[in-house]
Amino acid sequence: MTPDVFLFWFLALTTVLAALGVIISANPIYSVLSLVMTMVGVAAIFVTLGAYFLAGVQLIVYAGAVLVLFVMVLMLFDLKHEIHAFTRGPVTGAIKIAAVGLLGGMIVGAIALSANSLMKTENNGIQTVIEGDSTKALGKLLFSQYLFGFEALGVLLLVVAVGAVALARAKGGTHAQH
Amino acid sequence: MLSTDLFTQIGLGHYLVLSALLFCCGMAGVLLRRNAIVLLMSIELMLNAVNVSFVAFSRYLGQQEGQIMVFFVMTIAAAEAAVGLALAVSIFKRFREVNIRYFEHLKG
Amino acid sequence: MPLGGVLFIVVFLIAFGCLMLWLASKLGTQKIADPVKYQSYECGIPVQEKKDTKISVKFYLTAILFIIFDIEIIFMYPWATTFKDSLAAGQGLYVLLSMGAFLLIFIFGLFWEVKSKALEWD
Amino acid sequence: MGRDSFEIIVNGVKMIVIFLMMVQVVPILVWLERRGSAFIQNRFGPNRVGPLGLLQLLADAVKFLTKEEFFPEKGIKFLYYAAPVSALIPATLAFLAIPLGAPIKLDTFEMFGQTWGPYTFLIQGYEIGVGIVFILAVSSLAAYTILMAGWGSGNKYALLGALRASSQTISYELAMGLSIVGVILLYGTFNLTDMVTSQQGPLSFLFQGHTVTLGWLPNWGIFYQPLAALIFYAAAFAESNRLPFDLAEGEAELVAGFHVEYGGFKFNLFFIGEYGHCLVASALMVTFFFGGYQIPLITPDEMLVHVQGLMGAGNAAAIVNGLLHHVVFLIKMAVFVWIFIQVRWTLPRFRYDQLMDLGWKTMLPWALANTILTAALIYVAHT
Repeated sequence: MTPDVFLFWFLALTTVLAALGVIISANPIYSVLSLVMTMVGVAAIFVTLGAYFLAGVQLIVYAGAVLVLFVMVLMLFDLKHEIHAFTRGPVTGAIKIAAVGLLGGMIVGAIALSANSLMKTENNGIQTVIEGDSTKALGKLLFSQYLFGFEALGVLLLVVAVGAVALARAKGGTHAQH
Repeated sequence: MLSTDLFTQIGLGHYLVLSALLFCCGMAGVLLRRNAIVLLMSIELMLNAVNVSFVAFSRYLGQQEGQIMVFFVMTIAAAEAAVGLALAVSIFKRFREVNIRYFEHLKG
Repeated sequence: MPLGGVLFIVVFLIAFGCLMLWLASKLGTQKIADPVKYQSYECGIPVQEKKDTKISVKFYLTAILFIIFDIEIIFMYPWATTFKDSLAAGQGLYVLLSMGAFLLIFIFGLFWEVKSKALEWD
Repeated sequence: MGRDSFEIIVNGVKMIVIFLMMVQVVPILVWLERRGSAFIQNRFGPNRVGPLGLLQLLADAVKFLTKEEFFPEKGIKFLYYAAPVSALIPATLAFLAIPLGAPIKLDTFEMFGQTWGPYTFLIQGYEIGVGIVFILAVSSLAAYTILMAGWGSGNKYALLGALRASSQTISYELAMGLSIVGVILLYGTFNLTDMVTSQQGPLSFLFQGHTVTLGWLPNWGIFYQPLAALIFYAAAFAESNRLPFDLAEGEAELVAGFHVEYGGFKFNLFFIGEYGHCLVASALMVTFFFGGYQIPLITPDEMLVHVQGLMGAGNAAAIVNGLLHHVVFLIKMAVFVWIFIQVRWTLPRFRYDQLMDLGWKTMLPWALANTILTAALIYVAHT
């Protein structure tokens, strides 16, 4: 077993277990901490795929910013215990789980069935492995072909900043009475 | 035809299956949980699963576009989280609870 | 491979921390049971139980604005690494101007946040 | 012993040694801080145990280890114990990615009856291509330690302290990240080793097709990016929660912020993490703006020739050269660590609104201005 293979299985196992932790733990604080674990695992998987810069961005944006926001919100709300963590009714619950299982099975089956054609594309690919300066190539592509999307995202972020502030701003703290 | 190749030859398929598993976890979370914040977290999980498959395709097909898409998806996910949590805060202020059954009172 | 090194040192650090905590708990002096000792430390006055501690929503606003601006800053990183290369390739003005447009949006957002007093702490 | 396993063991040992160096520096820094503060405030400071009070370090360690194990009744066990253990991780991971000395190029040599091929031994935990991004990423994880400690203690003051600390940390992370954009523009890379390499020799740059050289100044980043250096260093103070930005802890007036309920070795682990952030900030300062491990005006290769002139060619000269540069790095770093201490005992604390205003309304716009100015100057200089 080569180190790369070991790393993949280790990371895949950790990530999936952490993702299960997100949906299973009844306390939202543990959910969000499991989600942090998942994000770190996904970042590590990006590294095994050679996307170093994206792994860094994943950590900075998701683990460092978005999830800090989640943790802070949960702490502000001070949700001690959750009475209705899951949806009620065993029948609907079973149907929902069955639906998820069906979807998962379908996706995995589709991947398994198309494995041959995927392998073919892989061999036909222009270059199977992107090595070295993938960050610079990323930057160049971002500023040539995808410039419009990039500027549009700038505008989107501006709108979100304005909107989120307008939504969240009110007099008093989190527990203001109305 | 079950051979050890399945375990020792890591290819595109492995990453896609991993991505599918993560996506299903996220979807189960959205369907099963009642806490609005946990719902948002599950959506983040699904977006991340998609990111994994984007990066895997980008690597195995030798094209950078996948990574650009991941960049964009991350931005949009963060924006969605910011707005979603702002909504959660305003709901919490009204009902002191973030259970989704309070969302239906929001109309009008 | 750096990833292996990172994983190794993380595992090592966790082991080190746990070992130290375990050692400290073994070497520590004997416990003297006293119920008051284990209460929350609130400077000696009796612990106050209030149902909801009001926490300013400002913390949360700061975090939201942090996310937005953090992403905008992250977008500048690939631009910053390729800027000199683009100059050498003769696309300098184009890249400079496209980033300039993005920066204008950034500056406008920052200006708006300051103007709307979303960043005021009192 | 196989070649691969030998390399893996050498790298593992190297990482552990660098980590232990970092841990060992902390008591020395504590001693320095106490003696230094005493010097600044015209007191004696610790001077009883051993010469100059140096054995105080040992006494402190023993004291930390023999404190009573304590767990608050409202605490959450897992989070309460996980927080101090994870406090070590971000700073250590970041520190290991910084090049601490010139790489040692070893020729083939004989050991255990085998010939070992030429190696390049890096005085660095691991070399990461996207060095800066990695360091920013792992240090952004430090907020969780604080939040976990605040929540796990089950104390509302700890929670408030944690929220304040993490708000402050993330606010200044913006200014820090933006000031680094100027640095990346200057060097055109994320790689820390490449940054150090491009700072070698005397100050010389290209301006509109002419090469301008100033032979008496080293080619350090500080001469190109003075504003970025200032903002980066100030933001680093805020990131490591030290005075004048220690609102969250307020050791002297408030209780202690997020670590009210911690004592003994658990507190010490937080302490190591905090000093680790100081060390990382100082090391990054040296790497970005002050030429890294290089001796001013002499490149490592030239220095190697000098050393070889003294000792003769061979592996010994290469090792001495590498260690020499490591010592140079440590000296430069010590200067910035001393400034950390000096500032702590010189400036009073901000108010919380002043702190937030400084981060958002002063440092962020200035860092933005620095970015625009740098880009414009590079554009003008290269056309």
